[in-house]
Amino acid sequence: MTSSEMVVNLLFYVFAVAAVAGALGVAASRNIVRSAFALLAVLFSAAALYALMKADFIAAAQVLIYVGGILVLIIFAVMLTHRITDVNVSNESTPGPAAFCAVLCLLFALVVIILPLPQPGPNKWDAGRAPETMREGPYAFVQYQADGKTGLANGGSTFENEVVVGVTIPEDRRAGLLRIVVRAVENPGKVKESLETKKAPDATLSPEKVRLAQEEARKTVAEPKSLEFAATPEKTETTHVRLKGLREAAYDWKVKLVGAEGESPWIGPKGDPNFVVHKGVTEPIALALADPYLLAFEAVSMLLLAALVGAAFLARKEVKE
Amino acid sequence: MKFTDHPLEHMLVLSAILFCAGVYTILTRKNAVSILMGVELVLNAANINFVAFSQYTRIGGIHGNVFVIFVLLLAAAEAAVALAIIIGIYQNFGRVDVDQADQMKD
Amino acid sequence: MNFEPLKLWEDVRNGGTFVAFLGILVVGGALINLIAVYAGLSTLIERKIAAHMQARVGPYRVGPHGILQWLADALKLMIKEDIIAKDTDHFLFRLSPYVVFAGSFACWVALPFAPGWSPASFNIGILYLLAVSSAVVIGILMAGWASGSKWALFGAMRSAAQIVSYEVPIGLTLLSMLLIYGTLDMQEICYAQEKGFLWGVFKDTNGGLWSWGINRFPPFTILAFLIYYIAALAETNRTPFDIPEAESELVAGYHTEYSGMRFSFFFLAEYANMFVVSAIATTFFLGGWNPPVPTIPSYLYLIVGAAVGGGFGYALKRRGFDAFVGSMIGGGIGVLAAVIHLKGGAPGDHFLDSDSPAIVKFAGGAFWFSAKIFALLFVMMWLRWTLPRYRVDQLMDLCWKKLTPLAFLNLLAIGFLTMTPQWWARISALFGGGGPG
Amino acid sequence: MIQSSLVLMASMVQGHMESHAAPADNMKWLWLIPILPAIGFLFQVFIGTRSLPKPVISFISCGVVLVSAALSWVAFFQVKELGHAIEGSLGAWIHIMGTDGQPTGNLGVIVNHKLVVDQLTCIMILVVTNIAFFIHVYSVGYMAEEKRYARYFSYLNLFTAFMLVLVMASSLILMFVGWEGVGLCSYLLIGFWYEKKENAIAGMKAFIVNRIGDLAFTIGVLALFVAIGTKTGVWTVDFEGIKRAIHEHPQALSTGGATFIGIMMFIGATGKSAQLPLYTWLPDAMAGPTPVSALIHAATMVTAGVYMIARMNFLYVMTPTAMTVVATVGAITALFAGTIGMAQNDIKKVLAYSTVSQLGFMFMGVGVGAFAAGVFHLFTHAFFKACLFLGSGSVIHGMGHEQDIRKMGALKSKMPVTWVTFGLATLAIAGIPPFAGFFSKDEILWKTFSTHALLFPGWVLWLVGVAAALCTAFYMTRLVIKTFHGRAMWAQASSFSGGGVNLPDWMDEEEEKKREHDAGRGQDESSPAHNLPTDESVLDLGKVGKHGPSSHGPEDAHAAPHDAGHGHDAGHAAGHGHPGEPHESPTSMLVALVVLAAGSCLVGFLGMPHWWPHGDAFGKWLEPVFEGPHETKGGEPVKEKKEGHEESHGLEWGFMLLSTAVALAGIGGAVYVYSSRSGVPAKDFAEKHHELYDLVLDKYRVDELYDATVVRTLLNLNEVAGRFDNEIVDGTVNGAARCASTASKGAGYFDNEVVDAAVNASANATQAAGRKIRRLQTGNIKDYLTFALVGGLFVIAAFCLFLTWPDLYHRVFGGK
Repeated sequence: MTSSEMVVNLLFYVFAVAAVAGALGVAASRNIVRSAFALLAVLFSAAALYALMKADFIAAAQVLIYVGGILVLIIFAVMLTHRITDVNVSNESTPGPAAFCAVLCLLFALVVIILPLPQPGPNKWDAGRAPETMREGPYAFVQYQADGKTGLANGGSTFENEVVVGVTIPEDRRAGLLRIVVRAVENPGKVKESLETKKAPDATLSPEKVRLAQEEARKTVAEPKSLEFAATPEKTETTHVRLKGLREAAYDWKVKLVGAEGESPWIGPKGDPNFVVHKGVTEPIALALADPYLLAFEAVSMLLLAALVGAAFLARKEVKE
Repeated sequence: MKFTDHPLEHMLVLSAILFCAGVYTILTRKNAVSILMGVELVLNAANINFVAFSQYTRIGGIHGNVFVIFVLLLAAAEAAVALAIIIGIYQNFGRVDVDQADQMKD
Repeated sequence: MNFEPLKLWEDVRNGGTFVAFLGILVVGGALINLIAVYAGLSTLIERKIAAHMQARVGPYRVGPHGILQWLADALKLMIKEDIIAKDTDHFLFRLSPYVVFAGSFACWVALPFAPGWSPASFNIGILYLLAVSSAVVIGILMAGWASGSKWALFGAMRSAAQIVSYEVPIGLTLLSMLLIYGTLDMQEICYAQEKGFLWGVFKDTNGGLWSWGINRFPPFTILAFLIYYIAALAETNRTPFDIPEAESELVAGYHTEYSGMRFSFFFLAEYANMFVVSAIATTFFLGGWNPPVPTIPSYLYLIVGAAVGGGFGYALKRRGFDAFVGSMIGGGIGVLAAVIHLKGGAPGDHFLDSDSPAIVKFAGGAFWFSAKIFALLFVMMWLRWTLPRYRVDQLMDLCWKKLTPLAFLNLLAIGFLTMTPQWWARISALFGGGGPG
Repeated sequence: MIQSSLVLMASMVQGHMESHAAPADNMKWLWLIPILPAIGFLFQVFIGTRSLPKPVISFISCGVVLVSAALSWVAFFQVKELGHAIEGSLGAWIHIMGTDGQPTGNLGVIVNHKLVVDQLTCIMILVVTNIAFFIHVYSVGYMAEEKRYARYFSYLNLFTAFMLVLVMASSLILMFVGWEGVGLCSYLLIGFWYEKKENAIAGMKAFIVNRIGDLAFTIGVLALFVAIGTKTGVWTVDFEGIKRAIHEHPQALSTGGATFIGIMMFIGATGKSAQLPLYTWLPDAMAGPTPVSALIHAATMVTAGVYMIARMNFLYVMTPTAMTVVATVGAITALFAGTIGMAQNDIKKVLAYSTVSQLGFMFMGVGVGAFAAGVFHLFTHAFFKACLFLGSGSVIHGMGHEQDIRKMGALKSKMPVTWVTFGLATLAIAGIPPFAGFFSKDEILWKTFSTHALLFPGWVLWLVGVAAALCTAFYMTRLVIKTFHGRAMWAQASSFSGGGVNLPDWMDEEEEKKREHDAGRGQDESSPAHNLPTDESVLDLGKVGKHGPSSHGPEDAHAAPHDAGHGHDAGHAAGHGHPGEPHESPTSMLVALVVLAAGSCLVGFLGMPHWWPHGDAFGKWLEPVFEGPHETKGGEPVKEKKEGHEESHGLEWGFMLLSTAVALAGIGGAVYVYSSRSGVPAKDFAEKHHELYDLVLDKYRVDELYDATVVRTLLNLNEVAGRFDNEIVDGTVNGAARCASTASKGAGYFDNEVVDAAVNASANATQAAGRKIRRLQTGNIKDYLTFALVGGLFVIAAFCLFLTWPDLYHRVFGGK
């Protein structure tokens, strides 16, 4: 249990408690303004949780939009809809017991679904987490995300610069094995493309021109670095090696078995880049928004425009002639 | 039951709790604005789920996060329009009590 | 010791030693003290400048030339009785100053003080800043509401409205600059402004002043800077837009009921905010920690530096400016010459080149970064005692009817310009020619 | 359509080829003869009636007939020169495909528009066209004041056309067209003055009686067609075709069949030529204008029957029985009509009955196989009968439409020409030697006496014939005397147009008695004055018979015009301005009289006895047409009769003298009775044999007989049919209507009660449901949200159950 793990746990519980407290504050507080500010707590802790989950862009967006935008609006609404005079804003509510127990059993239902019951073993969520085994000859390769438990899809992207890799070596090969060397080689093809040349080579650009651009892009990046990690084979069938300090790039990884009699050739899973390391979640989201979700993005922009105009119109103060 | 062991489950439970709190506020509050807050709570719960799934599962991918962005945007739009309506109600009825704004019932 | 605070956080995440965690605490503490001192000094400076503008001396009694006046103020605030009115919302009343301060303090963490060094490196630098600065609004509202009095509430709502609406032009201008840099990380932005002489035409030479953001697409980026600067003023409730403190109408705005230490927090937050805002300005428009001078042989620096410094000093003297101010300016120029000279080395070198030692880079970067920030602050203070106050509707009108449209157009223009290389290539491809590389 | 037209074309070609094997080419101009009068008719009808002045109309109609006559003379000379028949065909008229698909296959018949002019037809067309021309000229004068002048002439022209078609037809069917056509024209012309109901009814009576005859005739024709067709496989209605078929297959037509056909066709002939059973229409036909009677009811139409039998001689010669029937009926009719003629007081009635008896003579002649003699008598009769009728017409015209001979007298001085021509014609009809009548009548009597073709010896019919001849002579002379000689009865009459009632007192008492008696029983010669038939059924022919328009007509004519003013009546009452003195007719009428009188004098010599130097020109002329009668005894066809004829030369002379004696006796008797004793013996006879006299006066009450039998049964049948129709048919219809209405009422009820009820029920149900569900819409947002939540909860619960069911089951119940 490393310090970071302890820190992460600590942080999670802190923010979780804050969120729940805030939520209960919103639900139960008598004074509406207090509940508004309780909502502030919830929003901030949610942002913190996102950060914890390495979705930094989303955390920032959450704070910017929710706290800066929506909460301000709500507070404005609260103030505008109460005559300044009545300071102690009563927030009477109809404490319907029915609603309470309905909510309670709803909660129970949800929790029953979510929680894996005591006995360990693969529950329904593990399916999503189990690593993808890639076979190459007698060997099987798996790759995990930084936490070592969540599988990393072949060609998937991770937001931390650490990846755990596992190699299963059949019985006979493992006999005289001394060392396993894992090399992570940067895959220039998928180098961090700046937005300009991200698109497929532009039809209008002449192929020669495109090649030049890519060549030049490759040149600018330092010679594709490769990192090597050595690990001693474990007793169990698969030996796990943690690749640390990865740069923000696309990596392919190969494994070499060093035994007494000699070294085996470099073998590794197929797949153009095995995995891509992103520093933050901003760029993938941007790429996603630009490509598969472009239509949705534009539609939402239209919606926002409509909402803007609508809200302005609805909330206008009649100009009494 | 450490968070790092079952991060996804923890997150889901937390979002469930937030969700239920949100629903409870929606159901029991008479004040329109507090109902709006309830809605915000529900949306946040959903967002937490989105990010959790996109982060803690292999097949999650970026889609969860993208959806969160959209939810944020829509929440903003929705809040704006809702509050405009609430202010409109306040101007017409003087009170923002949800119960007495039932003129739509014929 | 690998004094890379930037790395501390990664160590923590990567399961580094407990020391890393401690490191963070240390940096935090240092930062808070820095802010406190800076705030104090800035109050002093502001009062001195205001005075001198009005041909008076300003605080003179405490310490030589009133240098220690800020300490006296701070002490005063701490000692004063902390009154909490009866029908205030106690909890919120107490909480609001901390929220406001937290909002502005959190911004400092992401500022690019030196090349490769900022308290916490963020991939989403500017977005984080914007996000966190919006917390200030919440704090203000909370304060306004909690203090229970009508004036406070009105003041709070007005200032909140003002801050919220001026965030739009700020966001747009920063967005337009982001189009040029293509990254959110503040460090990267500064790095981007290092090269590109003569408006980014010569990509490889250190353009110095010419490679700054403000000069990248001259007319538009300059306009962007101005819009940003004006909006920033409004953001921090300064001078032309300081309606909240408008004594005549709203007494002291949202912090009327506050006194003592809480009031000092508000005060601290305000100055911190000023600093953050101008820091962002320098990062985006004035090249962050990049020296203004293009890489020219160091001896030329010396000559030019001396000439400029002398002329400046004499002008001030002649204008009968106070000796103090004159000396300040002259001294600054002298330091400038020294630092450049310190680099030495072949012409075209730059103290920020990769091979210069870290400490040099840190010092130079920090110097230039803070120098530009103080310049901007000076302008703010200067404006405070020159411009009359805006009415609320004029304020809003300025924001929505003038700044925001301009910002949009600017964004459009800069967007076009940034895309020209591609478009130029595409259009020329259409006509069969090979566009510029 | 196309297929049938193709067949038509083929048949025309074939018809053309197969038409008469004789090399005569197809003389289409023959068709002009009948078509010209038809064109005249069309011209009159469409143009004449409206605008043309009388002279133009008369010129056109007479002209047309004149041209037709000329063409007939051309045809006559053509036939005379060629020696064989000529024909003109316009192509196929009816073409019925045989059932086996061949044009002339089984039941397949081709009827061509073909006219044949052989020797017999020549005579007929000459008679028809020439006499018609003179009658047209005569009627120009006679109908001068007639209002519907053009219409009269159009009918005459139409009649002429149809008569020509009848005689020239090459096939039975075409002849039948002519047959019906003339019937139509007779109806139109009889009922020409249709204002008076009697004339209309007379017209209808003529038409209907003819139709009855035609029915029999049609049956005969069809039987003939089918019999020949089935037996010989030759399906044709052409005379030539039939004749050839019969000659080629002698055994084809059994004598019984031939008899049946012969008798049926003879019945048709009796209808048309007014023989015994169906003669009643001819006396009534006198209601028409006199020239019409002259043309149609004396010369042409009535002779159609004789011509038909002459044309079908090859058939009749095969069946002695049919011949016998014809002959006997002819003889009886001759005698019967003759007796009635003696008692009639109306000039036209007398002539009508004389026509019937003369026709009887013709049928007798034809019946005994002397076709030539029969036709010759027809030929001569046409002349003197036309002359007599025109003469009576001129008398009537002169006397201001007075037709009762008892009111005439001493017209000799007034109308010399009429008297002379009338006298000559009377001598001719009576059978005085040099005149036409003698030769033809004598020939017939001789042939009747010497015939072997009948079932019984010929002399029986000969006796009857002689008696008839005696009667003829007697009544013709009576007529002449009462009309032209004796006291001028008309002088005493106060005014011609005076009512018949106020006769001068000098009239002998029994006349008065007779008149009252008449009024009582209506059987005086002025015919029973039955009041008009009350019931409106015009078709009640019986009634018509009773009040005999003709016998009564003129008086009525007198009465009617008087009370209705001058112009109203059919027009001839207007007379010649002053009703006073009888006067001679204008020259246009006299010309016709003179010509016809000359004709009746000279025509006789055509039929001199054969042993006379180039005698019997007529017989020789007709010889190729007729076959000799088959001797009954030998059974096999007997060679030409000629040989047997020479040796009994002397016998003929004797018979000729005998018949002349009979004629003279008749005339002498009549002179004695009516001029020397001025009609007294007639009166004595009338008183003594009162019933007999009345019987004869009433025409043996044949009309009444018919009424009682045929008409009554028909009417009863009508009643029954009417009742049947009303009760049963209407009954069923009303019944159907009733049940339909009840059914609809039921359906209506079902619809209202059941269907509407169902619809309303559903409507109410939805409304009720709506009211309950409405309560859910509280308008309170929180309620809605609660509902939403509960719903969501259920969904989630279901989902959870679904998801976790396997695990839950195992956890709870263990296993796996």
